[in-house]
Amino acid sequence: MNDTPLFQVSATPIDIPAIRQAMLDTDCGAYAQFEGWIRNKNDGRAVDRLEYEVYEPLAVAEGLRIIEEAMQRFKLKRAMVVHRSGLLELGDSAVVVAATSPHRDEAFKGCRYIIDEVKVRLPIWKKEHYASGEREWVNCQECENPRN
Amino acid sequence: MNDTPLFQVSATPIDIPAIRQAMLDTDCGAYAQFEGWIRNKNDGRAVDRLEYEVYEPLAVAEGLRIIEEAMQRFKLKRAMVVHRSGLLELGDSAVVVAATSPHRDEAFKGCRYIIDEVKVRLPIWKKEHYASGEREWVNCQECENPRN
Amino acid sequence: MKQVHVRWFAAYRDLTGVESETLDTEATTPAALFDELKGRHPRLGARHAALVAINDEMSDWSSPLNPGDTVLFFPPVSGG
Amino acid sequence: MKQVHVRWFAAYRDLTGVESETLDTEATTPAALFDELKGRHPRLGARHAALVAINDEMSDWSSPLNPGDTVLFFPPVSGG
Repeated sequence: MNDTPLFQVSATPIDIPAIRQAMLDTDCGAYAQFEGWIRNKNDGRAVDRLEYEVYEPLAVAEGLRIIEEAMQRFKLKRAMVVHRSGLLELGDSAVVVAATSPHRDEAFKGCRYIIDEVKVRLPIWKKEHYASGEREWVNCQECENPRN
Repeated sequence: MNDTPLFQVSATPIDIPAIRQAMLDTDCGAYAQFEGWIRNKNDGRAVDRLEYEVYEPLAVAEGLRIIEEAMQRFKLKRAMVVHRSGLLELGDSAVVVAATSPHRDEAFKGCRYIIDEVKVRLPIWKKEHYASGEREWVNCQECENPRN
Repeated sequence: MKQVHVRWFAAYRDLTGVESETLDTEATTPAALFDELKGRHPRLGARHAALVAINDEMSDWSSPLNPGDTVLFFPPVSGG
Repeated sequence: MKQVHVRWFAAYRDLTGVESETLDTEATTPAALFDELKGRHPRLGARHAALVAINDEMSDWSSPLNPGDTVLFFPPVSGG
């Protein structure tokens, strides 16, 4: 159990029972888990599928740092994150975060902290493929010079 | 999917993949799940196993009320609870709560609300079997007249 | 006097030694009924965090008791 | 003048049309380097929510740039 990497990038569907299995711990009374799912729309546009680009060396290093922070701040016994890369379909899990603690308050707060930080700190980008045929990098309205 | 009862009492191990399956919904970007596990100790005493008594007619009615409240307050798309009855071993899941929502804030808050209410409102009682051989109803220090 | 049915759960069942009983009472609320029953079941303590239901509906300790009601006494719960 | 390596990711790779480049620069910080590169890649906009790393370590926009550094420009992230 203790040799499972705490932060993983996966190019194939996330094995959720394996995550839970790696987290099992009879010292803990609380297991909180969060999944980000691919929704059928974003900002009112119909989404068909989605593509994640992950810069893995830094995503892993920064992901482990986030887990470490959460474990210390919220006295978690253990925490794990698996994030997808590549092409995803509607309903697929893009990310799974799991946290254990003796008590539930810490497990909830630690799990929440991790997903919030993952979303703003990891070098991971989502390109949405819309039903209209267009494709667009999410969050990148400002990447392009408006004069062009 | 929509005929799965939202609140269930189970005398056998909880089928967690089945819960997730029943929750899948491409309108939702967030899936929060909480599990209560049987810990190896409580209040400093070593626990061996544990027994849940559930008064099912009222547990189900009140459990559905809690789910309904959570769905309205936190704009959940769906929420589900399965609670164990009978004899449980260390590491078993005593309860699983799942909540979906378009966004994660609601999913986390709804899931948390449900487990907090489940713990104080449902007619469910836990008897711990200690390593010492003693057995005791949890939370019941005041049930007995101290003069006896 | 009216007849009511009582059911005891978990720790209360152990302390009273019975699962259910039927009795005649002057009590007009579950609170008064519980206090009356402490005479019959001296091991019962205070009902601080206990819950009560009448006819399978969660109830208040001060709700009215009617003839034929079934009163469920729940010791402090510990689910989850 | 010093030589640095630059890598562009996701939307930035699309806007610059290159994945990486090596150049000589007077810029002493990633912020100055980015602004300089807007001349070479006119489709690049402001870097409001962008992140930067130097040699595979997350960095500040005002960190010092050293000869031979590899600077990674990350457009606003959208994981999770």
